[in-house]
Amino acid sequence: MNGEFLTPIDAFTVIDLVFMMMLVTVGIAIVRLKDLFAIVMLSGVYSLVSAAWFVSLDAVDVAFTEAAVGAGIATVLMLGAMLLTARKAAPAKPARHWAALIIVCATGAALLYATVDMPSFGDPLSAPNAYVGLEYLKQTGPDTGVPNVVSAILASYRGYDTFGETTVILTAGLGVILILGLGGPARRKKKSVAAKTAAGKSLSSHHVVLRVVSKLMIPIIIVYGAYVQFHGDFGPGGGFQAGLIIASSIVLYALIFGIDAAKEAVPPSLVRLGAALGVLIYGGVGVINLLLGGNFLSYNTLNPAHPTHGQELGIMFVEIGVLVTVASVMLIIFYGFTSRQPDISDKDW
Amino acid sequence: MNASFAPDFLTWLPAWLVMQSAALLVVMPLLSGPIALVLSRGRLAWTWAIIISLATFAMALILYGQVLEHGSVEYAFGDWAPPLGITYNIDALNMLILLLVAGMGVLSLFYGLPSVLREIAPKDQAAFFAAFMLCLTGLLGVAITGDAFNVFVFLEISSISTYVLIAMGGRQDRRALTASFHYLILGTIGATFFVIGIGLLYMATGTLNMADITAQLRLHGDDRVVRAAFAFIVIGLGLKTAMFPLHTWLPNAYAYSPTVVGAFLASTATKVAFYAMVRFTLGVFLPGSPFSDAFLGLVLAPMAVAAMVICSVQALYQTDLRKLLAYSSVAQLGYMLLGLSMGTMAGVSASLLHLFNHALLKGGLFMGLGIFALSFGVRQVQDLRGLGKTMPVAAAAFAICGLSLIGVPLTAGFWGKYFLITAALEKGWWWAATAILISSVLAIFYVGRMLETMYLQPAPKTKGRSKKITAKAPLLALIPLVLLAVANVWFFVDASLPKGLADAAANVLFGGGAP
Amino acid sequence: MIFAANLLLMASMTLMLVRLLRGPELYDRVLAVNSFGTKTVLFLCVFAFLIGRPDAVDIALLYALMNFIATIAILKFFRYRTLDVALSRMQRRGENS
Amino acid sequence: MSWTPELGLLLLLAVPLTGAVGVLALSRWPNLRESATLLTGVALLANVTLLVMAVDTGARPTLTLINMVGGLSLNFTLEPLGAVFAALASALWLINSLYSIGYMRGNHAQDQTRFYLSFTIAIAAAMGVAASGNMFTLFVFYEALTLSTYPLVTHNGDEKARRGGRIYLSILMGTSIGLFLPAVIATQVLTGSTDFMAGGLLAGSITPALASVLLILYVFGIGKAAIMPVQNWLPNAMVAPTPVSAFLHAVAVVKAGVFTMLKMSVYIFGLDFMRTLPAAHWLAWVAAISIVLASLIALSKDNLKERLAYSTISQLSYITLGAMIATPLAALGAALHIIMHAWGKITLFMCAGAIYTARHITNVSGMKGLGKSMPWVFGAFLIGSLSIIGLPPLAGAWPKLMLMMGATDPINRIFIGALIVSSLLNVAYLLPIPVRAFFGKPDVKKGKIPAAPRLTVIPPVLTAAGTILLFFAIGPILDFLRPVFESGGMQ
Repeated sequence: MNGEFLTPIDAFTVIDLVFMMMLVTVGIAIVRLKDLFAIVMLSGVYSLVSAAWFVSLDAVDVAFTEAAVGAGIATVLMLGAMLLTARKAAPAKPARHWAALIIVCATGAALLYATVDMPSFGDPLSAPNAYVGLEYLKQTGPDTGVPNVVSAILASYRGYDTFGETTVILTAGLGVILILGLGGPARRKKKSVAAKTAAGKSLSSHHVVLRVVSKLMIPIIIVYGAYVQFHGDFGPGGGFQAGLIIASSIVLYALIFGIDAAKEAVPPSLVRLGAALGVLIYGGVGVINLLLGGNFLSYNTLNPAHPTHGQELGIMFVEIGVLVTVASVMLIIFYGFTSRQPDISDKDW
Repeated sequence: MNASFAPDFLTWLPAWLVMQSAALLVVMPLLSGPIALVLSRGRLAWTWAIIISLATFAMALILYGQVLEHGSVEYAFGDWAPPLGITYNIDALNMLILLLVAGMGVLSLFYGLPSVLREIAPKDQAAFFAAFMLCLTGLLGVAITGDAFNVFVFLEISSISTYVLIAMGGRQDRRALTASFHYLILGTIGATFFVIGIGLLYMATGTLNMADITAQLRLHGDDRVVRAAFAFIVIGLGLKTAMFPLHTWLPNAYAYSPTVVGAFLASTATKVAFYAMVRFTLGVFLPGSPFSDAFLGLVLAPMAVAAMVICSVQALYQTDLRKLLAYSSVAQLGYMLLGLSMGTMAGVSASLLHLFNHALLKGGLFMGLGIFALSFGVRQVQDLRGLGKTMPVAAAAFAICGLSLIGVPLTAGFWGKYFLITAALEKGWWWAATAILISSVLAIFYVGRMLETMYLQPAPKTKGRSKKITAKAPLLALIPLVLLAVANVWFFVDASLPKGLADAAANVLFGGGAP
Repeated sequence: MIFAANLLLMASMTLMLVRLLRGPELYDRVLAVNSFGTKTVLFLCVFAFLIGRPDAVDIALLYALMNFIATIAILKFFRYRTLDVALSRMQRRGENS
Repeated sequence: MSWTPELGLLLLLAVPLTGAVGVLALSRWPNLRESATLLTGVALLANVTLLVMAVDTGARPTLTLINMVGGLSLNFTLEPLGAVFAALASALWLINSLYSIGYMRGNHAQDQTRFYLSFTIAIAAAMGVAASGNMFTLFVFYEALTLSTYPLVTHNGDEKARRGGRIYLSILMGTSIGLFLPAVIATQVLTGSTDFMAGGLLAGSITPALASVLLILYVFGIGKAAIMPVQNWLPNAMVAPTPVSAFLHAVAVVKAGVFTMLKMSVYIFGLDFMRTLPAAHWLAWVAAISIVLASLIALSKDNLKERLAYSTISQLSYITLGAMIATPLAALGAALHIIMHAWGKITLFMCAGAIYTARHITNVSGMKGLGKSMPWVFGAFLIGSLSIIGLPPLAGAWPKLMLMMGATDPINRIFIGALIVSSLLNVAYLLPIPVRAFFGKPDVKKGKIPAAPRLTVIPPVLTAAGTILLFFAIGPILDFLRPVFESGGMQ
């Protein structure tokens, strides 16, 4: 302890510990609070902290995803969900508290029990670092030509898992379509005229700054999304994060200019199609590989002469598929939540 | 299995198709989901789903042929060799499940059209079939894969689509929404436990490929991380399997979901989760380690017995037909878990055989109820009155499946119980055999009550709808039901297919020489 | 030095966290969240220098963008309890009521 | 294609099942439908006769129907005991079919197609039981018999019938799945087969303690043998129409039960082994108590069919008793009793049905003075009663004699007492009925006395005549059965 405190490892450990304490504090606060609005904000903070922590743990890609999901779109979607329910959580039965506490304690005890035999943090000889992980680090360059090992693993080595995850996202979107609906297309004619006149009248209002800034921001966000998409091979990022970012830009548009305007720009039918299309693009790459004589998602077949070019090409298309589905499903959820009338209101409680 | 049985149809087919059948088996229904969503017309989407499900079943048959010929099949995605990439590994154990799920998928879809047209809003029908195909995909994907994390991914596909499908019963009965929500909460906890378990396993072994995990565990030995992983995985999958104290989601979920969903899930979903449990407890973790033996014998077996007895009693007291069958399902899962907890080849083989038969008979029972519900709005036991005369064919098929549930000889259900008792006696677990018998006797009562009401009580003089006339069940729905009833008799007479597969599967797990 | 900057940023994050948890008004919390987001962005930038990986700056940039959207959504919800109507029309509605 | 014993075995099942299809196909034309039933009966009887002749000449036809999984098979082997049961069931089934036609039409019963359909399936199941070559096959057909007779028991469809049916099904299925099945499985696990073997499959291969447990499982698991305390289904099943009661409770179901009991003791345990088991002795006591108790209960019943039901319980336990005493003579007596009791009891049941069809009288107390208007019916009833009591020259005399002769060991002598007490009780509860009918004064004189349909009168007279015939035909029957108990019966 003495004197060695400022060696790098220990210094980072301090940062890790502080973030961990913050996470625990925020977590407990979320459990204890009843005000759903405060909980939404706290969960936003939770993901900010965890993303920062992930960076300090050197898990940049995870932090990137956490940032894209937790900070922006998740908050908006949770607010959308809140619109459909009440402001405050209903009190739970005490018996449930105890049951939950027992389960949580048992789970924690099992995890603590396991920690004794866990490899120490960062141990280069531990199984995850020494075995397949090391193999990935060695092989990614020659096999795929992609500098970012994480991208190579996600989109190529374990590309089939990513295909599955994309399908999970589509399934979630499908669930929203089936249970909540998309709220139909934009309420056109009359309403849009009304919107225009309203827009004209409110020019003088103080929202004008916001609107102008947003109009500036939206293209920047989209360009940034494109950067994340295509830079994914080199740095953190990829189709999933890019999809979230692009969806966020449309959410921002909807927040400022109204859901009808957003639906005119990006109609629900298009979004529905997009959700399906992304998975089809991803699977389509696999099917093409099949037709070219390889196994499913065997990108080498795309360019047999230069397998690494084939890999790069395949990863690019696959990431586009992910982008399309993710962005579409996020909008499906946003449309589904926001264009639905609440079943219950505060007065019901 | 005998190689001389290998069907020569493999030689007629293009080699390419045979080689890719493992991938196509899952990828075809997966891609058909989004396409069905785009088709956006109910009947069109249904036709499409039927075509794909038939093709999927054909792929399962091709794979079966390969398994018969080679014993096992491996398919590497992206042509990446196992520890790096994801592989599908098909052996007798998952072949049984694949055949079952693919077959039930076809039957359920044929069965489903009339009820879907009735129960689901027209604008949602295409999306409904898309969700159905994704559910099928997820179940197939869990069963076929040889990669531990891939199990999780496909488990999620099947779970999320299942939540959605169950919630679609909300148009008939709003309670479907709470049932679905309840399942969602518990299912998510289960999935989380499962993924924690996988994470711990990765921590201990550094690999995700199941066969490789086993190999690493053999080198690495047993430690606390592995034990914790075992416990997390069993509990996580236990929630999905509706293992006894974790089954609370199941009765409502089955009772309020759309009829076709109830029939499909009852015959496949818990079975696939149970398969995953068998695969992990005996196939991935080293069988015979003191910890896993203790866990199976001291934790799983009592739970299984409790499920068999307590849930059979609960089934006795149900008035809602689908809940009755759902509780009976939990009890029957107890049989399967009991066979697993024996940890012997005979026990596992018996429980897989019971799994197969139970899928056939429970699917048939739910389909029968669906037909009755479609024609007469039957929900309660007393609503069955007089149906023996008004719908003779459907009622007879329902009755056969019911007898099979009891385990009467001349029906397939008999074999599962027969071999379970044999396995229990061989292990010296006379108390387990007793529990099986008690539960079977209870089954006589709850099945008997349904059949008696159906055949012996006169039809009520209903307002408007007269039950006097013989009602025509929708033919499309009736055919799968009758097929299942016939299968229930056929697999008594000639149980060599399921029994052979179950034996070969148990052989895979216990490694008793080449299959 | 850079490390000290990091620690200071974390200290101010902790202070914001206290305000967030203590409230007392909902508005205080909104402000605290926004400020916390800004601190996180700064932290990530500084930390990127500390560990010598510019990747973290990408994340900071992403945060800045996302936090903007989230803050607008929170404020809109806070003020009007809806997300779907255009802000310009909302203005009128707010004045009339 | 010429007839061979193996083909005959197949026909045992094929003929009634074809008949069932015929009944179903001809359901719209009652006369044709009944012709199909009778034709089936005749064909079956002819087939069985040929088989009996073949078995008599020493043939033991064997047929493996299906080889099943797990080393099990549906396997038929006809030996003398089975041949006797098959002959009995098919002969009485034909007579009973005639009677059914009269009864069902006389009472304008509903759902007659279902009735005849179940009836033909039931006889197929009984034939399967008779010809089973192993315990597993027997168990399968035993269950099939339970299920196929359930619609017959609940035929009337009212609340009472449903209640009776519920008890019938739950006791029979409960005991068979809960006790009989584990016994079969245990047999399979212990010996690797369930085949009926001369001298006993289990003999010598398991410890007496284990064998005793198995024996208890078997005896109480074979609920159709109606040993107390699993007898309650039998009186409850009396809600069925009388032809059903006649057939089920005199011939097919109960006799399938005691037949199984006998098969079990001869071929699974082996008589020699049985005699060494203490459990067998105690079970003999249970049987003896059943005999006496059921007779006493019969005495207290006024409803004729209920009285006959308890009488059946008592008489069935004779057979169980014989199987448990397990001396060759006692077992032979038990086997004879299967035949002789069947003829006597079916006569009584058919008479009861005839009385009901003609007069709608069910209680013994209401039968005073009926004898004059129904001389044939009550005459047959008298003969049947005397046969049950065991008076020569009626069939019932032989088995009682054999049973008593088989129980002369000091340890078994007490059972002779039980048999005598029971015979006296038989006299007390059976004889008053015909006596009162012939000599009592009718309560109310009615203007017109309806006659019983002819088809309900002829069959009981036939079977009553049969009881006399059988008394004199004892020689060939003994010769036919003796190999079973002396040399094991199987070759």
